[in-house]
Amino acid sequence: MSAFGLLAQFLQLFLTVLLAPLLLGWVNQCRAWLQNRQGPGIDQPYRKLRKLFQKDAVIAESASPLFRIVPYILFGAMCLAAAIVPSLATDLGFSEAADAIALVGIFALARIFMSLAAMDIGTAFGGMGARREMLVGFLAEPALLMVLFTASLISQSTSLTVIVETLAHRHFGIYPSLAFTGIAFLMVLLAENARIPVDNPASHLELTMIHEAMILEYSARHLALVEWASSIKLFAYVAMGIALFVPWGIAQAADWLGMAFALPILIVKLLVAGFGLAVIETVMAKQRIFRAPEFMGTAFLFGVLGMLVHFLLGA
Amino acid sequence: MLAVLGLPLAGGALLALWGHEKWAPELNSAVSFCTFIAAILLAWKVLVSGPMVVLNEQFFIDSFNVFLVVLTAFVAFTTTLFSRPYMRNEALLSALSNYQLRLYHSMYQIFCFTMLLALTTNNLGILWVAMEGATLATVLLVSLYRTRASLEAAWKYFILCGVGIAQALFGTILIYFASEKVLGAGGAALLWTHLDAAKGSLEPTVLSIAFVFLIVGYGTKVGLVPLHSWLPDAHAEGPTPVSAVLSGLLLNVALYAVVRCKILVEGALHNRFADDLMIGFGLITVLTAAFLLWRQKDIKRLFGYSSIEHMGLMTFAFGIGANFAGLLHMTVHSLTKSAIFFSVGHAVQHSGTQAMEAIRGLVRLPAIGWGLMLGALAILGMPPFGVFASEFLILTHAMQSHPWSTPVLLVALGVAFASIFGKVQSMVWGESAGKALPHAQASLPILLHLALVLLLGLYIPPYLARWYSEAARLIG
Amino acid sequence: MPLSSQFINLLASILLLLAFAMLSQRRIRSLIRLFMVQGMTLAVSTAVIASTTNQSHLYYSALLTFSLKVVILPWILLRMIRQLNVEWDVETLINIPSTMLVGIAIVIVAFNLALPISHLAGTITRSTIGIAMACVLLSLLMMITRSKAISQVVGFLSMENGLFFAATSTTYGMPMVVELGVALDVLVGVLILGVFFFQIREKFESLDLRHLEKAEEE
Amino acid sequence: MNLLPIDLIVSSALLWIALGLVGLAARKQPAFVRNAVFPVGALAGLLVAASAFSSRGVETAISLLGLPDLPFHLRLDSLSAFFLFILGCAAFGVSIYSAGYFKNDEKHIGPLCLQYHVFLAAMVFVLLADDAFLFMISWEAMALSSYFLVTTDHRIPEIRRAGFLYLLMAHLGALGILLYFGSMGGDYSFDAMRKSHLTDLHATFAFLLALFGFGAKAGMLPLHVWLPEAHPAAPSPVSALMSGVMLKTAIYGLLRAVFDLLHLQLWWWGALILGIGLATALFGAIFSAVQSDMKRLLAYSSVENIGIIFVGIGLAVIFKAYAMNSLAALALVAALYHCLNHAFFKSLLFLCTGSVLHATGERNLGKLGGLIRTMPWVAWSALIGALAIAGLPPLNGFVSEWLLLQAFLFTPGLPHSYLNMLIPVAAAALVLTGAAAGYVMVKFFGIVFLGQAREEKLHDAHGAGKWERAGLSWLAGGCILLGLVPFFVINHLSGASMLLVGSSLAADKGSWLFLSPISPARASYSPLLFLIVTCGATLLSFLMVRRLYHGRVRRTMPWNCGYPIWNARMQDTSEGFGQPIRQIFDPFFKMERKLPSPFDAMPKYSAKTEDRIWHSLYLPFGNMVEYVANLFGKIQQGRILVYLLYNFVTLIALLLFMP
Repeated sequence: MSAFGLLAQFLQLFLTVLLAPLLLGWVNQCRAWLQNRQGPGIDQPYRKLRKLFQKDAVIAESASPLFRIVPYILFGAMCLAAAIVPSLATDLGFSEAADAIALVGIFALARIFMSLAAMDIGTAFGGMGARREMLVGFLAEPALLMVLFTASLISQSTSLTVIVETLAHRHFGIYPSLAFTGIAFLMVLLAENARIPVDNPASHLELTMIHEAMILEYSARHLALVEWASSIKLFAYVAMGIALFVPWGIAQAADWLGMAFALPILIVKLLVAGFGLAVIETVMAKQRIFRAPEFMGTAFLFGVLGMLVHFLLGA
Repeated sequence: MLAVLGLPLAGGALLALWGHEKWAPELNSAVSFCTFIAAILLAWKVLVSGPMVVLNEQFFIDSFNVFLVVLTAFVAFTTTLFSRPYMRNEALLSALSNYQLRLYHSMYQIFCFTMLLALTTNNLGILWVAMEGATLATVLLVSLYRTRASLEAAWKYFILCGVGIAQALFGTILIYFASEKVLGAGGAALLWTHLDAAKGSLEPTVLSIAFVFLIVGYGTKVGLVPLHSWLPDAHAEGPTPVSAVLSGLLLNVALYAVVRCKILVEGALHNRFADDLMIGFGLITVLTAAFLLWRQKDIKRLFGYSSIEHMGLMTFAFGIGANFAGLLHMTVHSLTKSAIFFSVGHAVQHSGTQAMEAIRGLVRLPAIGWGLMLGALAILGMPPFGVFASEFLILTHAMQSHPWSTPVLLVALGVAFASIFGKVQSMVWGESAGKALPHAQASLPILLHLALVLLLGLYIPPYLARWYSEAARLIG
Repeated sequence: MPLSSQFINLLASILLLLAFAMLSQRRIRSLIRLFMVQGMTLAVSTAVIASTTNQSHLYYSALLTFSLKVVILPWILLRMIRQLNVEWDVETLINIPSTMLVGIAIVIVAFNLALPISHLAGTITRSTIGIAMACVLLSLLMMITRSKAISQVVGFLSMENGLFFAATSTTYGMPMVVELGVALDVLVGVLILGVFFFQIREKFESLDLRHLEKAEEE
Repeated sequence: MNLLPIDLIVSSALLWIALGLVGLAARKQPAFVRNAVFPVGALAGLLVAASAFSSRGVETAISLLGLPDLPFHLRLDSLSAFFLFILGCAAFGVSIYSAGYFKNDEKHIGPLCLQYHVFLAAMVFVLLADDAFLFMISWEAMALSSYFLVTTDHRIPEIRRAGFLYLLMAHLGALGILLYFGSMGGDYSFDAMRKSHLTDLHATFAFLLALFGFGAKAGMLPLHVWLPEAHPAAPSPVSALMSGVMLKTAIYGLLRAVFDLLHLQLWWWGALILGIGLATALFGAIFSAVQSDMKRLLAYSSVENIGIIFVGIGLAVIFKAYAMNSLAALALVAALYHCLNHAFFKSLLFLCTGSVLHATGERNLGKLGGLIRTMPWVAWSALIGALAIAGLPPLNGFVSEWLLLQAFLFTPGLPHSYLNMLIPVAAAALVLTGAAAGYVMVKFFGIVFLGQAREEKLHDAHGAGKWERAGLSWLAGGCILLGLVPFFVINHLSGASMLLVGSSLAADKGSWLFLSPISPARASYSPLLFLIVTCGATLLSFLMVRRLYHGRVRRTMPWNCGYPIWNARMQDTSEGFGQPIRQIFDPFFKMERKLPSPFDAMPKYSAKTEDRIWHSLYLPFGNMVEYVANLFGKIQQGRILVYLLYNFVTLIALLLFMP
């Protein structure tokens, strides 16, 4: 763990955590544009967070300590996730602490705590949301791992740093395996971040909501942390997608100049990705909740196919 | 030596006169105890000075039979301990007359006498006579209650064993016929010691016919399938101490007779005919008995069939030459099976029925419930009990010499396990519906037997092991 | 072949004939009579052997046979049927003609089995061992085909006769100790059976063995 | 005198037996038995663990007992030492816990104490046995004592049935093992078996027997049926030991049989174990998701974990068959580490259910809820256990799954194209299982401890006593420690993997902070750093929020989308929580569902899911035995004439067919 690594690590962590709500704002703004609305502006998430932080918390009388701790745990876990996904540089201080499998573990950890907190109050919505969230996770987690496995098989490593370095160095070419896994990854991303078609972050309709059902009982600073954590999660996912499928431009080794270049490149990529997300969410309709398993099953299938194709074609 | 035989005979006579008295059970125990002590002394002597031939060559003691003598005397003794409270309860519950009590006690001792005589005699003819005597003595014991079922059982017992034993006599005659050529007419030609010495020159054809008759004959008493049919009935209907000694001792003695004959025939034949016959009978017996166990509804019949199964196993063991294991199995089987019958006896008195579905919650009487449970587990070959040790030896021996037979044995053992254990469990556990017994139950013999079986499962004392190996060598 | 030997062969064939006769006899009283004749034949043959071979103990044997099987046992049995009032038996498993056929088959088997052995016998009566064996087996067959308790016992006893014949004719008799023991056993056995008959009759009101089939396993 | 670890272990086992007898003798003073006998037994467990951990190399001993030609051989090598370590650690926690737990069972405490300690001692001897005879004796003694423990509450018919099924399966398995030993030949000491050289066919036969025998004990599909019946039936500490330790002895046996005693391994054995393991794991996971009895849920979860361990073993066999020893070591270490982990977290969870059961008298998830408020200690311990079993970093379950997945990622090196293709799919299935475990644990913990109490009486539930807390803390602490510093244990495992596959994980390549089995470039994981970063971020955010926005907290009714009525029956039921899984994996289940009609005055919903395997495999088998028994029954006519005929026919037949 070099000094550069540590510094780069903190820089990336800091930027990610700060910039994450911005990405969310951008996606929402793009969506508004696409829907011919004016939109609240891309800094809306920050305003919302500030508002929430300043409020007094209201907590259900039956809430246990677990309920109050969870937002912090969630936030902490997402910070770690954001820290180890190489978005600016590959030589990160914490990258050895957790590899691709551990990354999936972090997401699982966050999801399980979230679900538990949702069940804590004992409302009908909480349990329902937890169940649905766990179902989505149950299917999304393997799919995500399949995606990462394919990448790991190509690069002979599960370390995210090594994966990104390998992928960035290969000759440009058509990799059918990556195409399959790319689709799978996109589907996982949508499902895991409570986006259409699996969930609708803007809806509180009891028949369909998943994520919102879980955080119904949170308010004020707790809600702020949860929201923030979800935006970091979205950011981490998008960054992961970038790192896996368009890794060019991420600074490698101890290279300050590279990092200086990497930041604008990253921002451009994020803008494009955010716009893409908005397009998807606009053109697709929310599915029935019962369709979610099929959707995730397809993602899993694509992941497995990608891996098999890798074996078959060696690419 | 004389004491071993004389005591039970005298006891039988005494008890025929005073068997109904209050102290008759104590006398019964005392006689059996003295017999046991005499047997131990006898065994000691044989252990120290080797085989001996006494009384004008009419009696012959070697390590094979002396060990059975001790076992027989021991189980006979502990059975009297059990029989004391059992018969007192029974006298109250089934209203036995004085005549019946006298008959019971004296026949019990006579039965012991005939068994000991069969074991110790050197004369194959006397062996036959004693076996027949044992049948006669127990027929009366089986029909003691004079119920329809017990009469029926006794009748079947008498006729089937009578026929069987007649066939054994024919076999004996054939042996005499063969040996007469070699040893000359007269008494010596039926003396085992002489026969054994001259077995190489006996006529093979005669002996193989003789062995067929002998194994069918004595095999009926052993309970080999398909000659076994008398056994479950007789076990079910007699008083339980009699079932205990029938299972624990008489079957052993019959098997002893078969094995003695086998030694001769084997020596004369120089082929595997006798062995193959025993293996075949053994396997058929084990398998059939195991499946028949599945269907039983009467607790004593259940364990009767279990005895059949184990006799089959022993026959098989002697057939494949696992003599050490066979002898060990004889020992542990008779200890365990008699312990089981002790528990069963009280269990039946406790619940007032022999139908297993009506017996529940025996564990309320801990010695009985646990005795039955552990005894059943032991007889099923669960370690650390001794039956496992012998079954282990038999199975491993079979795997090496007759690998094809092991699946049959394992299927049988598995089915037997499911059958017996499922039934025993539902009798031992659960809520009890029985009533208290008028006399305290006999826990000592049960615990004593189970403790011995446990010991044999973990540790076979060197002198016992030497004894077994000696006997196993004799069998060949 | 010496005369005595021929005589014994004759007696042996009579025994075989008697065995068949018993197999076909339905009346119990006649059955017992046949049994008596069988015992008689046996005693005579024993005596003949004794006289031919100068085996003195065979005389005792013959005497024993006579007293037991011609006098005592038939007497007991006849008394019993009088008291118990059983006269007729019915064949159960196989009818009598078929029984006869099976019997003939058995005789063939027995003779064939005995063939290699009888060459070995050093006695004057060597060929009789096959007949003895056939008698034993025929008696067993008779037990199988009868349904009354008494006829079964008669079958049992005639089996005993066959055995005895085997013992005397092939080996000039077993050692005396054994013979006495056998005789004692037979006697005690019959006495016990007597006790039994009364008990069975008392409980079942009949001596028909078909009543003794309750212990089936469902 | 120089006491070797093996002496200490044997004396601890004997001490256990003695304690059991003391407990039986002192059954009239239950307080003494609880507060003295069980804690001393716990210390003996600690002694076993410590001695096993400190043992190096191979130690053997021969006892006076046993058969004349085959005295008991004892042997302590690194494999048995590791499993003894598992046993000792778990036994310590469970015994301490039992000291408090059995206060409600004072009536049975005598026999219970004896059986419990004999059970422990039998497991020790299973692990130490070095000949077939001692192994079988202790193996069956283990089965027997646990059977008695399972049927402690024998007045309930289901428990009797469970006990019967358990012992029957155990016995059938034992017969398989016996046959395995028999087919290995020699004089039945393990030493002779090690030296024997079997042909491929012969060895395969032996392997299949071992797989059957040990698989039956481990709960391998399709021999698992006893497990979900027996484990819930036993008192909770016993369930803990059975799941946590006894199943591991089966794993031990399989490892010993396949790697140590058999001198060769064929690749398809590994594929078979792998396939069965996956099926088992998946089966266990989805079945535990639909259970509504908390102990059954945990029992099915044990089936799942056994499947995962089997997967590791299968991979190890495949690698070993292709002489890729270092990779075999990786897979093996993953499996062994999972054994250890499972011992900790499954014991912990079973003990937690025990406390819940004592406090509430309920096992049905539908009647529990909200216990985190009345029994926080138990709840937080259970949370640790649940997170660990769900395979979440930085707890111990994750470490073993991580290692296993690493092993999977190396399969492309195998010189066999089918395996190359299929094994990654297997990895996917494994991950699916892991995710399902997460689902199950959320259901378990959420329904039992969170939400509102579903029954009135739960409000009076009392927390656990001090002994119980101590036991729970030990196991929970173990889960955390094993998760944070796996390095030490894994280093220790090199002995076992050296013994079995001739190679070890060169754990010294990384520092103690990092776990990188092959090289840091391939993969590395540092749970401690992981924890520090997560906790750091969590704490930092907490402090910042505290400092910047220390707003008041107001307690009120939950918002619940504004719906005014709020009661416990509106929560998700356990059936409801399992419903999605039930729907997705519909064909796996045989389901009976009763839906209320709209006109029911007392609407009632019930759903029962059953195991198809039971109906398609076991019942036909039972019927077959019944049929054969009836065929045999035909020979018992009850007619004496028929019996005489048997005699006659036998005689004639033998005479005719005589040579």
